[in-house]
Amino acid sequence: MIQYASIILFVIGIYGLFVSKNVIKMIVSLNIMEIGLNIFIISIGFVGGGAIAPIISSTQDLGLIFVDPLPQALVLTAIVIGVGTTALALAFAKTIYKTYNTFELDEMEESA
Amino acid sequence: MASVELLILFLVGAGVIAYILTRFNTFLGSIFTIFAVMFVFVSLAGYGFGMNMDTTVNILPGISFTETYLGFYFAIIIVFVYLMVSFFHPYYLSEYKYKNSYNLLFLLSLAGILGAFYTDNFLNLFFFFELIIWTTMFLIPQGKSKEAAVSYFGFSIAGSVAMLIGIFITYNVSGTFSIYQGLAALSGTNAIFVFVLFIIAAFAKLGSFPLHIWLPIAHGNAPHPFSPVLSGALVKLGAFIGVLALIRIAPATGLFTAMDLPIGQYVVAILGSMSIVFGTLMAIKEDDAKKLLAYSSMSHGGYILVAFSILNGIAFAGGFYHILAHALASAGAFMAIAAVARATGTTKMKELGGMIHKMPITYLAYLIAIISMAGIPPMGGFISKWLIFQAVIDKGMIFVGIAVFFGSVGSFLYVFRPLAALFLGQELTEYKKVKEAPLLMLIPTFILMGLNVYTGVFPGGILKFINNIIVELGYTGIEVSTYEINGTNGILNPALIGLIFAVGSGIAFLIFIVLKKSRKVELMDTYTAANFVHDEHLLHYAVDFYAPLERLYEKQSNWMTKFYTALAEKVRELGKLGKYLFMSKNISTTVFWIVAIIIFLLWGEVL
Amino acid sequence: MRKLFGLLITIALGVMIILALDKTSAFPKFGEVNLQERISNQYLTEENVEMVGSANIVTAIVVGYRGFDTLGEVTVLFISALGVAFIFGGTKQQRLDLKFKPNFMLRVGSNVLLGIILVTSIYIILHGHLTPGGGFPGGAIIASAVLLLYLADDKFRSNVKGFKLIEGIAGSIFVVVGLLGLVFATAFLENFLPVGTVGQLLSAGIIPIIYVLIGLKVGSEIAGVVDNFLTEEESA
Amino acid sequence: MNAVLLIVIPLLAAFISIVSKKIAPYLLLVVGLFNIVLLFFLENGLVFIGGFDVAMNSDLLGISLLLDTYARMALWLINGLILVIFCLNFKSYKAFSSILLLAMAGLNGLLLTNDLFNFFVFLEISGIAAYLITSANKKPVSTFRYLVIGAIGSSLFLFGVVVLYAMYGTLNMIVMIQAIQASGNYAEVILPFTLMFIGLGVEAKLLPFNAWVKGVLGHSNTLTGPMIAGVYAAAMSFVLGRFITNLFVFEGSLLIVVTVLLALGILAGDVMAFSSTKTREILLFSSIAQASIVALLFVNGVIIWAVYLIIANALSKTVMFLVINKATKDVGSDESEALRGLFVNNKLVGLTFTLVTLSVMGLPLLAGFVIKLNFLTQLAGIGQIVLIAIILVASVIEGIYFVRLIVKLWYPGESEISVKYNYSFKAVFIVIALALLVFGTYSTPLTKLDNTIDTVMEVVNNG
Amino acid sequence: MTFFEIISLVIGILLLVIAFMAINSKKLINSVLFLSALSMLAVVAFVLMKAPDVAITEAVIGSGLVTALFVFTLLSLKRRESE
Repeated sequence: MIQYASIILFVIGIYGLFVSKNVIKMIVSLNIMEIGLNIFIISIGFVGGGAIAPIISSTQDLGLIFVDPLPQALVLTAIVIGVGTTALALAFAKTIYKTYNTFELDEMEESA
Repeated sequence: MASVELLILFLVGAGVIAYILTRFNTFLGSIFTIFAVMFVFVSLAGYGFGMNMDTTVNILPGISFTETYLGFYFAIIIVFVYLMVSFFHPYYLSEYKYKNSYNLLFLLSLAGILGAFYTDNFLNLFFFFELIIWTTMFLIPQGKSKEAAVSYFGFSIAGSVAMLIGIFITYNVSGTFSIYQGLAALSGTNAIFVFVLFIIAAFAKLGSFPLHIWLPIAHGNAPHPFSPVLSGALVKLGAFIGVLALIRIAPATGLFTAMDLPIGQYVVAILGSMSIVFGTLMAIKEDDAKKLLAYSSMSHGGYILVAFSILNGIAFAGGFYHILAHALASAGAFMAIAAVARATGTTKMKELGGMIHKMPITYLAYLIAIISMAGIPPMGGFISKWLIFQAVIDKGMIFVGIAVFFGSVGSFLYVFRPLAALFLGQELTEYKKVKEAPLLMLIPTFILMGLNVYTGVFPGGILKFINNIIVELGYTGIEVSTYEINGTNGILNPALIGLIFAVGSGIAFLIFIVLKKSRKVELMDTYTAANFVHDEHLLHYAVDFYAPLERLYEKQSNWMTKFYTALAEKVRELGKLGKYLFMSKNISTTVFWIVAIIIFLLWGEVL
Repeated sequence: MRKLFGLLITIALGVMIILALDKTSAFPKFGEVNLQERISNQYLTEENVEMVGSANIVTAIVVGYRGFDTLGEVTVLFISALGVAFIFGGTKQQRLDLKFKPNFMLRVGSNVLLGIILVTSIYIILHGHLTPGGGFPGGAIIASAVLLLYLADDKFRSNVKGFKLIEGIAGSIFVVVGLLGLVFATAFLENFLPVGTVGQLLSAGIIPIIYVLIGLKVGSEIAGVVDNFLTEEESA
Repeated sequence: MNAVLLIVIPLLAAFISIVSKKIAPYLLLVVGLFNIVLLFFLENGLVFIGGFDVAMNSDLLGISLLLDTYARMALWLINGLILVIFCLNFKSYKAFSSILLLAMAGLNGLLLTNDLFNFFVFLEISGIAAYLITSANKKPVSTFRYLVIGAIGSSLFLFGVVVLYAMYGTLNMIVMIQAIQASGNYAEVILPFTLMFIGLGVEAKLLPFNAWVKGVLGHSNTLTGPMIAGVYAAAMSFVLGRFITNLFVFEGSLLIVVTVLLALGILAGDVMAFSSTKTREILLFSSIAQASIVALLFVNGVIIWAVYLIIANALSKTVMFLVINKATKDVGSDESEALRGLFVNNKLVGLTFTLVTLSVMGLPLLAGFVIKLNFLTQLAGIGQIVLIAIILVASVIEGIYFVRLIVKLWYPGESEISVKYNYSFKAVFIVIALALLVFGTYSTPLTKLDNTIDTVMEVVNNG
Repeated sequence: MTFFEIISLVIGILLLVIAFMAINSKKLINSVLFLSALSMLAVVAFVLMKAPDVAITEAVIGSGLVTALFVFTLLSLKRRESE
């Protein structure tokens, strides 16, 4: 269920990019996409039926069932990368606002 | 020098030297160019006729040569035209913006020509063709119009590209790039494709209908000494491809026949005759002397195509002879006009007149050239047209026959017009100080005059050589003796005709000398219904020369140009559409494409 | 209209993706993953865990096995911090006027809170190989402490130069540690320290060291970004 | 010596450079040279990174880099070009040196890495560096558009990678290739491959994912133009080539769609260039067409000539954008009418520009011709006549607009314009034009190298 | 239905609804706040799927910092408008 939701979330992010003309909304949409993607990545590593997080207290725990740790490592990286992109995008948004005094892409006169 | 490879390298080296020399002294560089071309011509003439050229390749990578009568015939004609034209360089180059590179590119293109006609490999052929195209393409904008280069390049490159696609189809079928093996290996549908593509290439380079509109633009606007090269030499590249396509791939297209001809050849013959008709009609109404000759080139290209599409020895002989005759004639005519243009600065007939008094030798050269063009004995053009007529009549091709005769009659009309407008008639006041062309420029003029007459009076030797080519192509040659040519409908004795003409002209000349001279009057010295004439140009009789004739097809005259302009416009609109579809400022557009493509791909998988 | 169309095709896309994934037999159903078929299984074997010495397997992967990714990730953050500063321009800047005046209580309170936050962040970073957390959240928490200072005091400007210095030095040491791996062991970022016992604070070889560096670097980078967002050009 | 240094040293330099701004430009120079020299000493093969005891461990747990001849050629080109472009802009764009260092690290990482997720990380690094480089255009909206489209692309790419991981349980490219080939069910990988192809296509300027190009390159300057159209385009083409030849299996509908898209890209690129009057737009649309040709060649397995095409294009586009962007800056307009007669007083620059353009058009005596003829021959060998026809028809259009442009630039209009090029610019132009000329007339070395380019699988099979 | 399934269903639906609202809300600040809420929901989802590391990071960075950056950007805009 969460997996399906994450895919739809990703797609909603794409939808947001499709319909919005506002710079901030676009960045929000990008973030929604990223969140959806992150949940999707975690979901492909999820093991049902009482698996535990991949953190052990000692080597004796290794007999238990764990969820896949690798996707979690990937998501950690992906989140931080997402922040980097968002920060940069916001910085550009601020510059755009400074230049054109609007966030609406339609109202800017810059040629493509 | 008998080695083709060394000749090519020599030309490249000479080009560089010419560039440096021209940089310091235009005249010196041009003289050097003349000698370089002359050296090549002499080498070619010395060894080539006996098929004694050395075709081994030691230095140039990936290139191989072979010697054929066909290639040599084209090569010697074109090198000759180059040689003739190079005599004009010393007097023209100094006006050009980038004169240094003119000689360099001129010699480079000649190197390309040698390579193109001696290679036995399709890729080499394409290489040399492209080399010729871009080197010459940079020469054209030195003249009047900058856009002319684009037009010339566009059509030429389209032709080469069509040829290249054909080459790759051949390669795909036969696995070889060898010209003769490759073409021989073609059959069935592939052969038809290659045939069509090669014919497109031939038409584009020859400037035949419907790919002709670059001819007047390029010829008319090219630098004056370059127009003869374009018309007399470079256009013949198309004829070369035409020969390859029409004769080498011939058997394969024999699926359907019409008039005993494979349908492909028949269509080419029809298109060729349309070329003749359109070229003639357009030439008649053209005011610019160079453009007029360009249209005449188009119509003569039609003759060549018609000749080669009728698959028999006589027609081939006519075609090959016509290549020579037209090269000589059009070079002569263009060079005459170039000389006039140098003296007066214009090629518009309305603005010229009475040049015969100032430039009698040039006049004579032009006269002889146009007689040849019109196919009147005793010039070369007559022989070739006679042969082509024979072949066409034998085949019973009615429409083609009509076109061929129409072209001949039309030639009288249009070549006479510049003769009258440029050289005859009243002398215009602004050209009082004009002088005959300098001696160096008269040398090629005399040579061309002589050759035009020679080809008309003693065609035997040349036709015998042409027989070699025809045999090489797998057909039987024509019967020819020193003084007589045997056609199917009769025997032609050009020497006799030449003699009669010589006697006739002699008598006429005597009468001209003996009888009283006509009185010279000023142009303004006229009486027109009590009106004083202010503008002498309106009195010029080149104005509305063929007015009634022109009115017949005035409206239809530039529909092909319109078609290509519209085509370019359509491409441009397509580009705008592309920008709208793909290069939108909206991110939504990109998102849409991404989503659409994924959906499209998954559609097939999921459902 | 446009919105409806957009919604339709995007939802169609989502459904298509879901259907395609469902149809793909190699793609495991949600929750039915068989770790035996994956490379991750090997991260969980006893010998490997003992060799790494990190109780938190995710940390072992993030910093140990895939430390290169983490270096890249830090670099992404670094370059975006650099970029933000670059875009806003290096000219003299002043604080953004936030339109609310922080009172005395807030200022004192925030100072107290600052201590707690910093201690928490240090704990999180140092226990990255034992418990959830680690350099990234820890660094972010350090940055949030700085953020708190900014919000509590409308005149506050942190020492941006200092952040830059920490950023650069921490990053350089990260790389140098990696290079030391190349020197003392065989591969870049390979562990060259004793790993200790799984589950103890001083274990897992270079992992805590790297996590500290990451924490410092992330903290200073994000703090730099925050500073950039909370300032503007003087003349404006 | 270890291939990881190619990535790490620029990173280290970037970290150091932020501490002291003054040494940053010099660091870039040193590091660039170091990388180029280092490449001579590195051996081909896999390089493992991270992990704990590489010898004991199965090496697939960590990340590995793969250096082969393909990557080596790409790295030389890219590091060299970055160095040259930076040297030319040394005075005006000093502030960009840290970003260029990071771009260098990112692009080197892209070309070397053998791990799909690691690839994504480097895609982001180089992507962000590219956004920052394009910010030099002072057109924030265009850059923002680039950023958003790039972010979508890399998200899609990551999505594809993750789906592949879920299916095959690995991120290592080589293992992944083997697993996919072993499973043999190509219908199942359509979704991840499509997503990854689109993700890469965004950066590689493939139609229709390239709407950002117009805004970014249409306003480029002497730094951004060559960097994006030369360096980044080359790197992304190389990367795309690696993925297409090694990982992606294009079959059935996917092959058709990809081929159609690329063919459309070639035609549309040239047609759009034909309809443009702005010089920079002409160049950028032509580079879209070229990128599509390269990708099409990789799809059809013509690797070596595609590599040469990438190299030739990168060099040519660098020169062309440098010439045009400098002129645009001085004249104040990039309309081809406004630049009429640019070469009247800059004959040398004009000559090199002309030669380079002729090479792009694929006319003889220049490298472009040799490359074009060879790849067309190979395409003909596998019977792709339709593709040949498409490429050639596009090249007719390309030829026409380039000739139109060249003629305009050589012959002056009403007003004279004066643009001064530095000696350093001229030197670079001459070297590149000469290189194209030399390889165009003496192509034996190119054909000889043919056999030494190997694919990932061959490297693996040979140990 | 197990507890896990119910929770995940609820979270899934909430995720979609909030995402939709984030995109369709008129005011930008609401949009940002919805994004923050979405991020918090994602944290819950991460915890549910046994990813505490990711959950902490997402909570601090995704939900906290990103929202802060958005808000700061909007704040500077507000100030400018008032001038």
